[in-house]
Amino acid sequence: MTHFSALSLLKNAFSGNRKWDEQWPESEPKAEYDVVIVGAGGHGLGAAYYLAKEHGITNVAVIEKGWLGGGNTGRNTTIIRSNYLYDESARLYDHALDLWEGLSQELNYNVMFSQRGVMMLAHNVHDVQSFQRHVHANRLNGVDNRWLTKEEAKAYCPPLDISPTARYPVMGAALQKRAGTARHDAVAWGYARGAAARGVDIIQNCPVTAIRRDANGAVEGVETARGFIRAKKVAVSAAGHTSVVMDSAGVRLPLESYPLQALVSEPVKPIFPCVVMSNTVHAYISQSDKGELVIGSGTDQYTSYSQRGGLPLIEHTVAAICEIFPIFNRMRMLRKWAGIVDVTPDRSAILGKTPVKGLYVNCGWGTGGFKATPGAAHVLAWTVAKDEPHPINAPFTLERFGTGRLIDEAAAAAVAH
Amino acid sequence: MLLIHCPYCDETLPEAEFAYAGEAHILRPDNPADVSEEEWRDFLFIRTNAKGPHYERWRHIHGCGRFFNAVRNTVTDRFLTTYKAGEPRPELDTLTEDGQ
Amino acid sequence: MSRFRVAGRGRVRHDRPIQFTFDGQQIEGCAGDTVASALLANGRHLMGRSFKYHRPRGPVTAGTEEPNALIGTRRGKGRFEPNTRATAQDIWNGLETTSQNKYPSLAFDVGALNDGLYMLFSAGFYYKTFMWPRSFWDRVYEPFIRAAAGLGVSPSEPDSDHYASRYLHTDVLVVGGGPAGLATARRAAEAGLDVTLVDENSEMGGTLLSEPQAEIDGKAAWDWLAEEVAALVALGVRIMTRTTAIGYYHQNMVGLCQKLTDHLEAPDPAMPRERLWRVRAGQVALAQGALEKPLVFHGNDRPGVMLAGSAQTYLNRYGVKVGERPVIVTSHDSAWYAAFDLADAGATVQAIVDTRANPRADLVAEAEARNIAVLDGHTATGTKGRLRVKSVRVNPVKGGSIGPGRTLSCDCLLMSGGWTPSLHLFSHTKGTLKWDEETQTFLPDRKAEACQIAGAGRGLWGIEAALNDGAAMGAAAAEALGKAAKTVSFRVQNDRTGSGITHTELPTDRHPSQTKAFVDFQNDVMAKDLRLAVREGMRSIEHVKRYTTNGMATDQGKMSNMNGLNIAADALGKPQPQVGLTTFRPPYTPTTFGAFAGYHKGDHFDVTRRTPIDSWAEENGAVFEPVSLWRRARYFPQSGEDMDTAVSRECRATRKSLGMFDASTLGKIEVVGPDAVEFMNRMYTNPWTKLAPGRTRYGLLLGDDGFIRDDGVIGRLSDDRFHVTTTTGGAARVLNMMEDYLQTEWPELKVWLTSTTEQWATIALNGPNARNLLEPFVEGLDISDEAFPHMSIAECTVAGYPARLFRVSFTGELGFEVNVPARHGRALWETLFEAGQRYDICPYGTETMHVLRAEKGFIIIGQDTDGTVTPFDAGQGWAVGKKKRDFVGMRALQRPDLVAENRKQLVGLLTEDGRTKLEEGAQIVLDPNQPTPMRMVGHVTSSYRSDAMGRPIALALVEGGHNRVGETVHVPMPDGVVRAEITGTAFYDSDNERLKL
Amino acid sequence: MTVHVDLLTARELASSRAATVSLLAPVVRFSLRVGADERDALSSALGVPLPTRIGQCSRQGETEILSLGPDEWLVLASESEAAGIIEACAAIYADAPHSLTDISDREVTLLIEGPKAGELMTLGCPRDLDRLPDGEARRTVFDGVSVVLWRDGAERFHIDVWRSFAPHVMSLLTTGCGELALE
Repeated sequence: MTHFSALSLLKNAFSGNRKWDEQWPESEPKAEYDVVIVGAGGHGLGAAYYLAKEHGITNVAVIEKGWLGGGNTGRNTTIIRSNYLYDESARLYDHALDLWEGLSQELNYNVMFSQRGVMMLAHNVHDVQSFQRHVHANRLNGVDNRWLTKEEAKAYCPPLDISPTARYPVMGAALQKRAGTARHDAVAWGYARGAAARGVDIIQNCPVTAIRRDANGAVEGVETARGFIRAKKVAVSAAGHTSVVMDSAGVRLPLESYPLQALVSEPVKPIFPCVVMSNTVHAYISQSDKGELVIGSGTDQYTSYSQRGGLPLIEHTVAAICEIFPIFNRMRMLRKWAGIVDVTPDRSAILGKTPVKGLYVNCGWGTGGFKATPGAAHVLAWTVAKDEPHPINAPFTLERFGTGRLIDEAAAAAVAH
Repeated sequence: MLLIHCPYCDETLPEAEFAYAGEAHILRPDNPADVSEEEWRDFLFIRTNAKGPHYERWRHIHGCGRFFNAVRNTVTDRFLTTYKAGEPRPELDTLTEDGQ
Repeated sequence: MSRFRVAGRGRVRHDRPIQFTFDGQQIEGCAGDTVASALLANGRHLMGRSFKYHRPRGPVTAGTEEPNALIGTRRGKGRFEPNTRATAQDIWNGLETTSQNKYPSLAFDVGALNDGLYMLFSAGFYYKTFMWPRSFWDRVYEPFIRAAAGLGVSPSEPDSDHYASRYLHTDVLVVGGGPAGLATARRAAEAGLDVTLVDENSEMGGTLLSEPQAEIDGKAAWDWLAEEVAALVALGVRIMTRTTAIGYYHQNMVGLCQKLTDHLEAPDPAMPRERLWRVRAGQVALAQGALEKPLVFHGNDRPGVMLAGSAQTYLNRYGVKVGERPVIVTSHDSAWYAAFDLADAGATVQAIVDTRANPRADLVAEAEARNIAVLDGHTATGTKGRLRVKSVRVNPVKGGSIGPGRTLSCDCLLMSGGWTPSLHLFSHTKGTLKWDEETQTFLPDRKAEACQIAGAGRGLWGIEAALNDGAAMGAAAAEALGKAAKTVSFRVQNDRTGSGITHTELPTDRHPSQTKAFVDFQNDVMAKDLRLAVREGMRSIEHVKRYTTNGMATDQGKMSNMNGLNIAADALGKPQPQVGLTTFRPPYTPTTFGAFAGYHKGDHFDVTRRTPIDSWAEENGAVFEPVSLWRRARYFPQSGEDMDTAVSRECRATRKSLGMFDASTLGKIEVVGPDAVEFMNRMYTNPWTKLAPGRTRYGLLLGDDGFIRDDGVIGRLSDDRFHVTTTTGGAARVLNMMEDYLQTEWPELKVWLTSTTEQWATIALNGPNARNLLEPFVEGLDISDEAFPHMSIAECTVAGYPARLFRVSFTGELGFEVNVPARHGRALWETLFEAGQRYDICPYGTETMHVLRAEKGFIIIGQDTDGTVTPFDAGQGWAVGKKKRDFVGMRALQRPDLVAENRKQLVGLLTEDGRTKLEEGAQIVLDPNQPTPMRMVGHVTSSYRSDAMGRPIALALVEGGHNRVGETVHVPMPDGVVRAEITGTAFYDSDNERLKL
Repeated sequence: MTVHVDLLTARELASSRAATVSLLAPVVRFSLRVGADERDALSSALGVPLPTRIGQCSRQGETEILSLGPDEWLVLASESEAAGIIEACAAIYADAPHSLTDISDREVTLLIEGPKAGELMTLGCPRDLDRLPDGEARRTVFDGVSVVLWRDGAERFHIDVWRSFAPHVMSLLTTGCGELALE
């Protein structure tokens, strides 16, 4: 694997860029692996990378029905933050944030993690109370998050309209300066390259049709479009499609998959310095390095795997953005798309062992999946390697829905991820 | 925006008049006190999340106000049928897309 | 007139000169020109700079698919926008336009430095560097990259225009007003259907506008067009120009964006700038034609290098010669006609260079007749000219080997790499495409919506074929809608049918690594970038696209997708379909945010609900707060008062004598029927059977997960009739939840629910003088403490208005809530306010209401509870019926974690110093000296300065709080730790003495 | 902040060559809920048949009954008839249980008429109004707001809208009045 650097770039420039290696080879599935990971998104590829790097388990296959990074990894608005309310969530997302900070160097792949700060707008007294609660809890958890007056918010993000006569006036904001965005595709590619270099097989265009269990009920392997692949350990990290795959192993989940739409504007010169989220009006916005305004919307009301999404929601989202940032009214939408997010009743992930021996699941991230990528991948690898949860993901069990010990970020704060 | 047939109004109408109400045919045990933790968890949380034909509920909230059931293909978003609350779950092989 | 304008040619008004500016320079064009055609008429091709290498660029097309000629346009204050296609923007007197992405000037741009370093900036280069030192990414590299990227500059002022939107239902929506679309619309309309025909151009006609030579059924193309449009109008067809079908959504919903004013010199200010149409069509006919493909060769991006078909459009539609000494390079017959038209218009065509060994004889003959040199079996291997193409180098190709090159001088280079059917909208529907070997393009395969594709979209070529196919599809659409339609067939003379072949990069004798052969002009993606991506392991077209950004420019790949796919497929050694086509995503062309927002801005962005008394509050200086969709008076400041002083005054006045409060926003539900009481028993935690008519009770509503959802005072008016109140924010949710259980779980119950929230205006009177004020106004009811004790309800008249009177208190003072029909709300309020003067009556708002209730320890759902709190946590266990067989949430209350020790429970909190007011949301710990992360045991839910207690008070959720009363806890704040004592929740008059008046 | 909108005074709100929008005077409105078995009893008690198809109206004197749902009717009447309706229903309640609730003040009524009245409705109503026959009505949605939309004639509609949502609907109709006049 060529080490990426300014120097290698220069060397290759002189040789006409003809000498770059494949970042990951096209692998044919072997008959058996120690671990099979279903789903080659950032989470799945990352888990494979950490299995190989930190646990010495390299006989691993990551099996993807389409092309790697083609699911939510490549379809999200790339917001990264960790200022969650509950200790469990804060710990998980902050673990991810710690890894984000070194990820480009770790992978020798520039994932363009940009700590430009994420600002969450409070539009009413309830928002203020709830964000203050976050700020205080985060402070005692050692998570960076501070309260801004509306004037401070305006100073941090000049396009913001803070006039008191607005339909949803800005009453202040919570700012996590450590938070930001990253280049989504690069995350998948960087992990793929790193994992492949350590011997992991990445098998694309190979749908997993079922999980096979042996006489004792333990996992035996996976049925795929290219035949049966044996493995004593299978980790499912298939986002919106997790229910379908897990169902074949007889594990039913508290999941529903919804379309989530996002859009970008035509590119313009730098105008928007940070990330702004408004949960009250359901609009999330930042500006990419290419200059496009990247805008996230809420989910459609009905469950769907169609990756289509309707017009009304886009109308509302764009209206909301223009309401908070009136100068963007004459900008143009370049393209919009939809992803499929798998949502749990308490809006927190399920990450860990399942009732089936050798079967692990990582799902239910809703709209929070991308920001968790390195953290989720890291603890998933740990859980699979040691067949026991890492302390950080221990609370994110499937059992909690029976006991009622939910980690209810949504209910507690009415804050979308 | 979907088009939805309300089995009470017997009209096919824009989604804007309707509210999605989750998976259908999940019965609330009528003797809650006697059911196990697992049964109650399943009633509260466990969902089929079908990829393909999905039995689900809608409410004609800006119309006749009734909750009703539907079968919708979650891959194409097309309805196979809609039917009144309380009517039996139709067999899939009897249905075609836009069957209403 | 400039020497590039051809007298009497085209559809522009040669007799109507128009003045506009480009980069401050006065330019003259004709009415009907676009900015691009006017600049070209003035001999100017240089109009922009590319994204990455800042290379000089001119228009390559004559339409909305333009990747290069992007400009800023301005119409005074609040009317600037970037990235407008010069090829689609009509000109008008006074229009200001500016070039983009250059510094200091378009002709000399320092950014072009990148061009020299292009080897460094190969595909994905940024993934491979800028990583050291770590901190430099945010501080140095990223700012640099961001400043270099981006095209135009964002608007900096709020938009001065407004926008509109509408719904439309039509039998047949025809997208595209070319020959195919016109014929489709005609057939469908004649079949008696309601037809809507839209086209993104300023007039109908499509190809016909660029091919006046054609004769349709013996009529000159433009005469036929005029008659056809007139006929459609006569048939009642809805014809919309400047209207782009932007997206094709579920069940034949198509979004249209109609541009109404951008082409006008002085639009009516009341006229919206754009209108979004949400069209629901029985059948959709897609007749969007085809887009011409560039050829990929070294220097194919210089100003003056243009698609041949576009040059033809500039000549025939706009009367503009794009040059006087053109060279044509083509792999398709169509470009030959561009050469002929230009020659006939007086240009000296230097040569027609065809990559094919033996082009059609009749074309060659026509070329010779015009003394145009023909170089068949040739390739183009380079161009020269910094700001405008000066020459092109061409070489013969024989048996795969490249012969010696020769240089042809020229002032423009017209290329054609063949044509690609426009199937973007079809792809939005998830309809599938199949690869057609013969035409080397994707054609529509399986449909996912009720639509027809007509003409070039199906790979057909020529006006006659398009017309006949359109007619057939019109008939098909009509039949699909149950109408008989007669088929017709057209005869077209001078039709320019043709065919061609497809290339990857053109063969060249240059070293590949030194070949700047552009595929995506705007994003500066070159053929070698695509091949590098493949070399680096990008095997899916999606990977290639994302790694190189090919097809991600503002033309959304219209110029680059097919060439990109051909090259990637070649590099992978796979047939195109196996590499796949990247999905087209809405909108078809970039669409103004304002058009999507439509009317929803400012006050109309969202509903603002106001109570019947809101106007009085506004007139009396209330400060408002948004609560769900409502706005509520928060407090009534007197001159110079801030919120704290106003609130403490309002609290004092109420406890001392009398306060009045607008409670109209409270949700109200009338529950009526023989099973009303059974229904209430099942919904609410409380028992209702024994509640006597005329009495009220505090009701608690849970979800089936056992957590508190809502609460409110509920009055029993008669055996079968309850007046239920809910929280302001909960009203709609609660009614929906009740209907859900009633309709789907308990359909056997004979009970009905009616929302009466807005039927009643509700005025709360609180304070020792409440009865004294009210009594004289009440008729038909004795409201003495004996006859009408606390928690009573009755119907009566108040000040002559029919009323429902509650005796209830959310403040701890003697309290009444008067409900009167909404129309009388303000009148009664004013009457009581008048009469209340003798008691120094004080109107108060939500803030005071919150303080007064907190002093009594009454909870606010959503503030003291958060969706994870049970009745027992909240200290409301008394409201849970112990003997009930079932109620919503009962079973869940048994779940292990809900009966666990040490759950967070609601308690009171008093700071030790008696002065510090805790912050709402502040976290509580037992050991203030522990290291971070600290173990938090709860948080402050409500906190106020209490005038009655003469000190701050707070409510908090604390682990095991009910057993900790008396203990001291700690609240670590940034500026030090606050010590506080856990107490009960009722701070004020805990024996409720004050209610017994 | 917008100044408040007077909902008490019947008046013309906007007028153009496209359409005229007016706020009408209040009428007596009841929400009547009753099961299929008791429906006939209510019809005879009120002296007006309860229409059975959703959207259908029946009229008798000044009393007008609209079917809004399988067990829901909207009863409109004059002030003078109101008391009689309440008594008539109360009289049969024991044998024919139902729910009669006064909602006269819950809603206000807007009248939209003029050459482009139908088109004006398309600013907010996603339904295909060509399918709404004269003399019928539906509960539907107008720019996100729940309304009862009555078609009185080819280019004449009226809508009942909850009081606090009325200003939102009124402002869009007023805007549209001017906008359509420009075409």
